[in-house]
Amino acid sequence: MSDVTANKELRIVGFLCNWCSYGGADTAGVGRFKQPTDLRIIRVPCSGRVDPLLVAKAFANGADGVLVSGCHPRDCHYSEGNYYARRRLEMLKRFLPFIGIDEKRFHYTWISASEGQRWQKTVTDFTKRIHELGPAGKAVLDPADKAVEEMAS
Amino acid sequence: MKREAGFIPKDGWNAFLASLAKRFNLYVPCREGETILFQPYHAESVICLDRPAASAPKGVIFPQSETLFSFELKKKAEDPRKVDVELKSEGAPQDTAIVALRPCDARGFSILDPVYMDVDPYYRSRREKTTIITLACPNPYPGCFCTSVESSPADKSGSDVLVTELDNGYFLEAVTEKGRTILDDNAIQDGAGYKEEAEGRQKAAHDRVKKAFSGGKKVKISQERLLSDEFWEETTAKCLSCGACTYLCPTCYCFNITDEQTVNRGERIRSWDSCMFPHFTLETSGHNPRTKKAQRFKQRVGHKFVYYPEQYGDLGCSGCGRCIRFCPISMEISKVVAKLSEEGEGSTKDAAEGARS
Amino acid sequence: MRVGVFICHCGNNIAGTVDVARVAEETRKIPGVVYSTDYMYTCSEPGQDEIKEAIRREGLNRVVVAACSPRMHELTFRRTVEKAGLNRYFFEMANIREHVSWVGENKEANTNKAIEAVRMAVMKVMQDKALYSSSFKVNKRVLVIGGGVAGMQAALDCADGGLETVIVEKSPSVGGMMARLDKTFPTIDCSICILGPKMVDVAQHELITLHAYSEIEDIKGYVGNFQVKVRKKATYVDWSKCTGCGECMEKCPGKNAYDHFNFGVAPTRAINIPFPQAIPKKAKIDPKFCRQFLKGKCGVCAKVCPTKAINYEMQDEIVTEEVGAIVVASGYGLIDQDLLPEYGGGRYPDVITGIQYERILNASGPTSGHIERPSDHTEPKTIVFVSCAGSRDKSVGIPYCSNFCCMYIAKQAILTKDHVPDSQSYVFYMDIRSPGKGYDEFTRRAQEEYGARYVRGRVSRIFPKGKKMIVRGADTLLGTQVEIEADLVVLATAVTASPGAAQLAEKLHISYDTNGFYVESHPKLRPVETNTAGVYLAGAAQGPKDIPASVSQGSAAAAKALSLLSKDMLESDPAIARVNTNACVGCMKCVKTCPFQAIKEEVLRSGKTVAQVIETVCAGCGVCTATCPCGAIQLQHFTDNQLLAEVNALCQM
Amino acid sequence: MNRERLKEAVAEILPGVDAVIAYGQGFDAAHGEPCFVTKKEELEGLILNPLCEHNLASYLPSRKNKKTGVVVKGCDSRTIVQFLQEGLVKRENLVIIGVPCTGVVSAKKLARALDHQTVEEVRFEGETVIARTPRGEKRIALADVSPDKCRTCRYPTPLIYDVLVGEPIESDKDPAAVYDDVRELMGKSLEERKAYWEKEIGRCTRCYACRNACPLCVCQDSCIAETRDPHWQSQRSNLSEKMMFHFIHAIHLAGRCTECGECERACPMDIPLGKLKKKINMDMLDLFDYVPGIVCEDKPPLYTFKVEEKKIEEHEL
Repeated sequence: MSDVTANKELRIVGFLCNWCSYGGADTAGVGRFKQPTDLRIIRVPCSGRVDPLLVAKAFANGADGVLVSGCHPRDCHYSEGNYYARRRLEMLKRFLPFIGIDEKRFHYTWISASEGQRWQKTVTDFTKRIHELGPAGKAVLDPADKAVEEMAS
Repeated sequence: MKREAGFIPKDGWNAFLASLAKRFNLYVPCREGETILFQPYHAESVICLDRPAASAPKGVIFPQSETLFSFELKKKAEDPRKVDVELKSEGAPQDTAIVALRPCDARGFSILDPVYMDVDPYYRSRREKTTIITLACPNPYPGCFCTSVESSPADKSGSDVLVTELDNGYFLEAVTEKGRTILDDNAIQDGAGYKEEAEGRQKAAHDRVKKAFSGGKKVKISQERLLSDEFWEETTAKCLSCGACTYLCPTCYCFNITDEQTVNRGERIRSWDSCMFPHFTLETSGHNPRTKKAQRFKQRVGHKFVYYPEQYGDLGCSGCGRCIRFCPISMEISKVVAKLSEEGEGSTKDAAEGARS
Repeated sequence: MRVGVFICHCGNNIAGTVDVARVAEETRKIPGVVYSTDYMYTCSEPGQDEIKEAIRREGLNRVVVAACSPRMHELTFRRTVEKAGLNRYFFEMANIREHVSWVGENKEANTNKAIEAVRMAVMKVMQDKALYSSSFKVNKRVLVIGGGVAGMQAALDCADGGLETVIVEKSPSVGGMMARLDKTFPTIDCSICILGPKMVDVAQHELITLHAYSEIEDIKGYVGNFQVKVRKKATYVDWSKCTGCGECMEKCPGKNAYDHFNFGVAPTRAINIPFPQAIPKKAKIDPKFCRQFLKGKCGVCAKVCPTKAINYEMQDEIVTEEVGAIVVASGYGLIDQDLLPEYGGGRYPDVITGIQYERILNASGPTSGHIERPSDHTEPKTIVFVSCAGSRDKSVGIPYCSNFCCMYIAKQAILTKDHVPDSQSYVFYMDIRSPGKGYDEFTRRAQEEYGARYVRGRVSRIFPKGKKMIVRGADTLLGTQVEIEADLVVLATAVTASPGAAQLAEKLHISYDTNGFYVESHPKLRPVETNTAGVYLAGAAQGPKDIPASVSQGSAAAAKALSLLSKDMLESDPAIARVNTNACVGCMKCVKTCPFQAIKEEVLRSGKTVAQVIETVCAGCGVCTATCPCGAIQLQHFTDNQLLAEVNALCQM
Repeated sequence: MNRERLKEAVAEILPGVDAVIAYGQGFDAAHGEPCFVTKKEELEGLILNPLCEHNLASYLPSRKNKKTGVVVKGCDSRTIVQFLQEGLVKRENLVIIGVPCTGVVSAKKLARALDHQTVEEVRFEGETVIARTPRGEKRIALADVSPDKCRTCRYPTPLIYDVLVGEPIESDKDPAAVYDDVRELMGKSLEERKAYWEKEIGRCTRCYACRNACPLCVCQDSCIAETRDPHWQSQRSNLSEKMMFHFIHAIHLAGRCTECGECERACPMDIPLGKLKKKINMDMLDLFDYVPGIVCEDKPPLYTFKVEEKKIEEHEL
């Protein structure tokens, strides 16, 4: 990663459902709706495929923010996937802060294939928020490891 | 000439630790919430000597997980077909000391030694760099059965120094050359005069330990029972097949090796494994010779009391009792061994008498 | 692993804001990548040949293309690698156009983003497994939803092509909106005269089954094998006996029933046949106005019916149809006039809608074709047409153009002059939209030959003054306020999605836009397909359309259905869930959450109970994979390890 | 708790089942232990007193197709209800002996109270525990050494049983207090919570006692904490891997955990693992008005949905 971007970009991971939100991001592209460059998109068939553990893993690996977006309720290509996603992700959003991960770093929403502008706004606002929060900080060491390091130093 | 015995008054103990900490990476039993764990020493350490630690200090020399080496795959854009592998091995271990472990834990190392010393550079280098300053056990704790494996609350094997707590101080015995260098310290008084008092205490503690089975290192295991599926099915019905027993054990030494890689960097990791886990024996083909917990528990007991002895002429157990004390369902290995031994369970009574006389 | 990566310039679309050469260079440093290059147009034929050539030359066994969205060209490139002998799933696309070059301003940041997108794709492709599709039988029947001109065209084409076709029409007769029109622009053909024969063909075609006065209850299944439940609403007339003689309608004392066909221009009878050319020509009772239902006594129709077809006890009936493809031609609706209070439509009898005016103009309409004011049945001399009544008006939530109003207003102005030679028509318009063949000439004729006065501007208010309606508006060309004393005002009310469009979309699992119109899977290249395989769109359900556009889309949809069902077997998508029976613990949580009931319990020979996926039913959503605690059921091509590879590629650098 | 009546009940059902899972005396006077009864002779070994801390229902899913008798307290019975909700056991293969319970002893807390001395004898007089160690006899109030779950127990009488040994008991505990410990931690700052779990979970040795003791960890041998496909975790023993494991456990228990406390009881490192699951349960209750292990006909909230979710609102940015 080049120094320029290394310094100003944060690590934001987005899980987008293929039928609606990924299409919405495409629509935003076709409309040339400018967005910040931090976000990296992982394409999944349905928001119902997004295992909360994937989000946890991203955070465990040092992601500064995670975004999940699917079809609007009632509009799921698989008719029900996003209903399950909604329950799982809400549960996750409430659980994260309990173990010390700021729930503001995790956002889930619904964006259809025709909502290019809504996508642009979501990416822009979420990226802004993550930059306000700053880096999440590297995955923590074992207390013992810490102490060993201290001794070594 | 170097001192064989030393004495430290109660109020000199902390200074003693502090001075050790200057020379060694020092590990001491610390109170972590309600548990006691061996942790790196620092000024604020809440040191706790009044009962054995929850897990053996085995990890200091045989870590739960260690990076054997790390690697990086390097490529030049000009020649994408060519990959250079750069290996990095971990640095040499520093001088380390473990203080106030119990004799059963120290004996644990003497049980690991024959397995690793000659063949495993990672273990050997740490072992050689580590000084072991053991604290004799004042009295037995729930599940203890060290005397049944011919060890004792004052067992010296595996230790470099044996410390015995007295009314007004600590009596130090040098066990090895390493130990003598520890005693070679002006802060430590000559301890010759305290030998008797120390031995008295050691004997008293020894007698209080419950004898679980007789025969000691020569405990006769009934082949018939050892090979009986019913026996193990029945014995392990309640077993949860977790790894608490093996991970807290001072003598379990099984490990797993895994590679972890992302994009162009990676590590080869050695980590503890447990014969109680089904994955332990899972073969690449998908076949697993030990799918039942009965088979796995038989392996654990068999290994400690039959196979290890056959190979190294000693028991693979130091009788610390952790696997009993911390087992979620109170599985009692000493009782299982008693059942297995040809004298059977009844033997424990007269064995105890034998001990008294 | 031998991965080849191709970075597309897409002309300047990508290369303009991404340093593609650097992306290719950085990619070469990734272990496993043995070849990486950039290319002007990777999707072009030479571009695809270059990929095939590289696969042979470099012995590639995995391919990554960094270009546009996979929604655009994934299929194209899968075919390409397949032609070169690779499994089509040993391919990944990195979207560096829609998601990078088109939306990021800083070239360096874009380049870096592209590099990481490619790295992700490489990590994913190295985890990809070869997948092979299996084939399943298709049901060679077609369902057409909606019996308007688009639906009928689709049905006739399918049936003529040899496919059994089922039409489900909400109202009692096919014909839709076109059946209500008087004449059609720009030729002034009699609408029902050209539509009638089609309606008769539909009725008489031996391969067409018509469920009139019926609605879609529920749709299950998947492309090639849909199960459709149709609710046949109770008509209280046994259509197998009804001859359509009309006796009942004559004698019915319930004289003030709302006439849906004529949009309430005049009342009809509680038992009625919607219009003379109705197909099927059968009577039905409207219980809201029938004395038998309201007062519990009457029974006149039952008495007079020569075939004893009346049955007041009749219930709705559910029939199930099995089809392989579905054409959705559910048509459009009109804006609720309450949203346009300033015009007073619905409040003042002499302010009517365009479609109501069609019925007044029509010879077989309530006024037998004599133009008269609803209020006093006098002949209007001054008629004002208001275009864009709701259309292109964000304030009422309709930002779009209703497409055909400009044309039918011109037509109605012409017809008005024919009916009432001494009349004067005024047209308030924003722009005249007449792009079709012969259309612009037609609007000119309305002005030049028929003297219709076109006023460019919006109408601000319409209110009564004595017998007259005052139409106040602006003439933006003259820059003055104008007021016209009109006898009759005709509003070109905006076209909307048909009522219930959303609910139908949910049953079909297709998506609809913010205005409620159904979304095609590509606006340019797949205009009649939806994102649900086997479901096609025709007519105004997809967006406002005039007759020729609707007819041609009907034929297009039929062509799609015909080509789909021309095969006996269809290939199933192998990117579906698969169970690792060694890992499966048989907790069956996946069964609970599968939206398609595609997972069932299976007992292995070992006696172990595990989950089993029904391949043809699984749609590949992956809900099960996210449900399974032990990772035993994995959605192929989106497995945990494949997604983790992408996560790790991003967050461990 | 009437031992004699229990023995009768067990004796009665014994002929009809493969085994009856009950309680026996553990390795010392302060411990009970699970005991699989298959023969009449073994009845003498049974105990029924506050040392019966374990949740014996944990053994049932692995015996789905074996006719099994089991002794359950109120809390344990919720586990069985949850099993039935999820179809993890067959009701017809279960003979449930219910035991109304006024609270049990946490072996860990008792050991602490007795300064970890060897325990020679333990007696119970009403709500008092009398324990003898080499240092002499000590009287302790049961409440002082009972597991946290007992302090807020709402179901002292089993919710499902075939035989009830003893008379039903009403709960006098305050339902509102159940999640006080969670609220207390939520009351702290994000950093404090992070530090709290780093310290607690830092002690984890990944021995998986919590997982194997957990009655609702259905995966057991297939747990993704150990597999390479899927490869969620490395075998490194660093904090983030430990965190990840307990995250997995908690998420997989979401809307399923009956708060039996086995994970905490089994943990040799005294990590308050129950709290993680309780936090999610608390949210499940708020979001979906659902409490696990109460009604057999219920559906765990994450395996179903409503088109309109009353409590879930769109999150603004």
